Amino acid sequence: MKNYQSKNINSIPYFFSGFWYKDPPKDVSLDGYRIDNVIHYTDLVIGIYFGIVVAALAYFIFKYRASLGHKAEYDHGNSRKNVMFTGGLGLLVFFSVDAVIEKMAFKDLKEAFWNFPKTENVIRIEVMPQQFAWNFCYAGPDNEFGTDDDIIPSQNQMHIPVNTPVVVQIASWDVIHSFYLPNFRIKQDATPGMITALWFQATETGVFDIACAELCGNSHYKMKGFLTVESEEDFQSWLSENTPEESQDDWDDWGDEDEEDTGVPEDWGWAWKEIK
Amino acid sequence: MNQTLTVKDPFGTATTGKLAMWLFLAMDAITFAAILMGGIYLRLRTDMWGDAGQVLNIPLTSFNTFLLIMSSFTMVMALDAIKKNDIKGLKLFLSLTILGGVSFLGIQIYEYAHFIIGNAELGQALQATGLKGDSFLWTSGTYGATFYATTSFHGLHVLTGVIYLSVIFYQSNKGMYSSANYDRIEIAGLFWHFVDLVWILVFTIIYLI
Amino acid sequence: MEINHKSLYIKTTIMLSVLTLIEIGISYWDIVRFYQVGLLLTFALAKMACVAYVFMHLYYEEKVLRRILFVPIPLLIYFLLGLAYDAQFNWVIQ
Amino acid sequence: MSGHQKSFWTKYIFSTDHKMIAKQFLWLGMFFLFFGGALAMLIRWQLGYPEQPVPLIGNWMWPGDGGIINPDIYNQMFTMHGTIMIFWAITPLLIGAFGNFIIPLQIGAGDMAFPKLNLFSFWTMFLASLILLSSYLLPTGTAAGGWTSYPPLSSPAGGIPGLGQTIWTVALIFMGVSSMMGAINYITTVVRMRAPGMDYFKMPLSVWGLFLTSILNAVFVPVIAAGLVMLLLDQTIGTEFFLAGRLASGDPGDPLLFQHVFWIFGHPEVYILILPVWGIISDLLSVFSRKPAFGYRVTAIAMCTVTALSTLVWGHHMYTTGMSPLLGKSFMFLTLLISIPSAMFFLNWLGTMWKGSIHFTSPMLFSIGVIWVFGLGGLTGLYNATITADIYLHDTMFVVGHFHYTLAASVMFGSFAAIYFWFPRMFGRKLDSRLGKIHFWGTFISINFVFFNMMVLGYAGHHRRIYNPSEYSFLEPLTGLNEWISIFSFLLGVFQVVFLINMVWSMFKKERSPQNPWKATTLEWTMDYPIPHGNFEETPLVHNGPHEYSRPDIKDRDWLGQNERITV
Repeated sequence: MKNYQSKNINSIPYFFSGFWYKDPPKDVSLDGYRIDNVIHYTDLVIGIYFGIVVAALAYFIFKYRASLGHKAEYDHGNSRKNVMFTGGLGLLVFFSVDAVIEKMAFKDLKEAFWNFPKTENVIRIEVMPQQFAWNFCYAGPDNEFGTDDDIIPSQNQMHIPVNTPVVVQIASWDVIHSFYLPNFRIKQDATPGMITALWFQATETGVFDIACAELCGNSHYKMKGFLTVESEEDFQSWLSENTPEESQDDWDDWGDEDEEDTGVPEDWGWAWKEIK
Repeated sequence: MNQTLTVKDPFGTATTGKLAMWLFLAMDAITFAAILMGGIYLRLRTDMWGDAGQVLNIPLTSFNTFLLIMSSFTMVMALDAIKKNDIKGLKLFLSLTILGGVSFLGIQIYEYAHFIIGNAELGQALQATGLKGDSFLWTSGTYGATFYATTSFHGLHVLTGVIYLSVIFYQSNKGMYSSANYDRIEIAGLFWHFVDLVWILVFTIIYLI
Repeated sequence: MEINHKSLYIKTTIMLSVLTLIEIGISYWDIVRFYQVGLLLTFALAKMACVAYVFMHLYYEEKVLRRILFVPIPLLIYFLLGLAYDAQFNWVIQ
Repeated sequence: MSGHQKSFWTKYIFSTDHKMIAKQFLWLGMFFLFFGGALAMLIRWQLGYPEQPVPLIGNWMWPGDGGIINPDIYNQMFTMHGTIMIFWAITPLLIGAFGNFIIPLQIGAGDMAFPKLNLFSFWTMFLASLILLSSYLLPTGTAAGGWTSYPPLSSPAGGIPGLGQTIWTVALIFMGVSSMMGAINYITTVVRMRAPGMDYFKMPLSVWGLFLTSILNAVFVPVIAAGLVMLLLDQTIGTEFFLAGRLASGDPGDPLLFQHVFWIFGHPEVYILILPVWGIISDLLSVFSRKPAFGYRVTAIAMCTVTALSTLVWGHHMYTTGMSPLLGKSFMFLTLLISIPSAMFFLNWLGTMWKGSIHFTSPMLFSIGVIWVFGLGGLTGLYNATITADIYLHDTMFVVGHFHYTLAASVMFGSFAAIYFWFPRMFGRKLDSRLGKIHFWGTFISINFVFFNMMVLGYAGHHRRIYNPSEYSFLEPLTGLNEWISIFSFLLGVFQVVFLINMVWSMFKKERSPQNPWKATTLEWTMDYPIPHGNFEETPLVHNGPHEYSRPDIKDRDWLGQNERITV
């Protein structure tokens, strides 16, 4: 059972914006539907409430307009009945909208977004954005980060196998960035000096955009990465292509002082933090 | 009809000026609280923080604390004097208060100078906390930044208080105050006691903890 | 306000000085950190209360003013708890 | 006081009269409203027609780039748009101008409690404006770190060249000082200067809104002031409160601390801006429905509750920063609690119109407009309060649309309603109602199109603050919509010109407005125009609540002033 609600309760945005209404990017993740469902449920209920307000407004404007020559009723609305009525409606709104979405959100967080996979079969990636590019790091053959055999592919290229949970730990190199995968409905800030984490699982292959969602300077808009979701075999062969060759390291830093100023060093990476 | 229509004023006899000063002090307290909370937050995130007495000179600062307490006492005595229409007493106690404030500032400047010039001993103490260099500056990690931000902000308050009290002193020299008119002295006193009050917290959090 | 406040002021001043000395003593005392911080903060609060109530005449002001001035304190504690909790939570690269 | 001879300087420039200071704030706010609006048009041009030369002014403004807005300039634009609109347009307009103008008049006071402090408040604000604008003279341009100005980006190490950020910080500190002065003044005025008989629950709701705003100002502006001082130290003398990672030289600070401090202030700031609107709208709906405000006490208490709750929920701006999960959950719960009191006074607005006798004047149209836009803005807040939905929607155009509904649309409509309503008191003439209606409908339609579709963009994944949306493949289907939004936002700008024309033209027209053109009950309508320095010839006595309309025991008219007594 994937859905709480039927999938297409998009009527409210559609109603207002007509043919300009746009779908979100295609969801290719295991848990993205949960976010869509929360949004759709909220769409539906607030649509109903706002509809009631607008209907009431329209009715009052028509019925009680001054030109009818009637006199307004002298009513302070302070009676116990009225106070109970407004209070009751307030509580009704709270329990029908807020309590429900809170419950849905907590359930989703517990089951998916904050429930990091415990199994062995997990791809672990470290992400270190810099102004204005994405750096990725894979643990390499020894499955440990911060060692010599870490695989650091070329910038902005992230590859993951399909149908495998991916855990990402993020820390920024310079200013605050935000790791945003629209197709996976996921976003996590990258803050310098601090590691944050998220996980997701792709359900389809393809190439998707990675965007930076937090203002990080004048080329913020160009800070674009590519997430390639591919089959397990393709992924493994891509990894082996990028495995660093032995004894090449000593020559790399030579005479590269200028680049050191802005870019991340060749051998970046931190020991993987255990997720509680 | 006039008798039946009154404004219920829960603040009683407090003058409007006094209310405004209390309000200002509340806002000032929140500013201090924000800076101190920032310091506490940063302290919880780092190991490079000196323990009590390791870097900062506690005996000297304790003397400073004592100075502020005494000047608070003389301030309240000044108010007591003017309430009894004792202008001489007012002037005496006011000048003592100002003297206390000026000495506080002098000692603080000495402390700063000592830190900024630095010496080998200080360097060793800093090394023990993980900081580099022979002098303790605002660039010495978040510890230095927090120390200087908090104490200098407080020092600015003392300076303001000294200037404020000097104006009051000048006015009392001109005979502006009497037992019937001492509201401004009370308000100035509130500010001065507040400076003392904040120092108690700053001293405890920055120096002792 | 006819009472002679002088002796009260002198007593308060002595009290503040003594409390300060005790505080300094505690800061050199080698006990569990938690108790040390707790004790120091308690003494600081006691001293602040002395200054506010006696020197700033809060004791003689109307109740409402006192109450209003104490409203921000729980708020600040709330902020502090939030900040402290968050400060302890995050992983920091050392 | 009034007998004194006044020179031009003491009357118009360094006046201590709250009404003159209110007008000064009004002009300052209007200037920056149009300045910020112009920036918004340019931003929309870039988003609608990416990297095409700006028509008419492009070649003159940026000859080096062939009239194209470059990314640096673009970042500066949205930074200044946000800063100016929040701190230099809405704050002076609602709190500075209308706070100053109506608080003393409506509570029956001669002036503010501290007229000189009021004067200083305005001139500090003016100084802050000059400092802010001076950053445009820098060769490297003004601040470009967004209105939130998160470090490390906003510190010199963060990559924004020049002094722009520093000047921005200094200007904001001055602005904060001005706000604090205002807050002290307003609170003491409301507490102390109320006319005999004016209990707290006889104050008009506008005064309630402004009073609560001042309290929030008093509590939270000091917090941001402290944060900004720390930021300024980072920017100038090299401390490292907020620097970490590569940019920190020694022991790192923490960028998250600034976000915490900023949002501890920032969330209440939203309510600082909206509370006066709620108050004004509650009053105006009552005036033009000729009916007492429905559930007056409930509205006032609900507003107080929202004020109290708003102080506790800053963390909902930080769900994606990696804040601790427990904090996230409690912030979500507290945030959602706000919907109960909001729903209550929202219903009271509808209740006021129910069985009323509604007159569709320009202020009333704008008030009804507020019900619409605030309803949408408030309800869409639910998405952002939900942690899961916010993971997707955070930092997208959805957020932009949402807060423009609550802040820009609601606050602008509220300000316009207030200007249309109190213009006769300020300048002695009524604004033209035909132009007012054109202004209303034009603004209403275009503003809804613009901001609703911004939410649609955000739902489709469009992240905010990007210079050129065509960089991303998933944003390609949105090109047409972006262009439409831009067109409607230009239209929105054009309709504001109608308002400006109306204002200037009405101010100089011959025909004077009657003393009480709207037949309102509150005290500010009880004296002739121009209102003298000192306002009331004799202190008014307040016998009635603020909304005595259509009382059945009065036959010849349908209202009863607050200072009038029925003699039976």
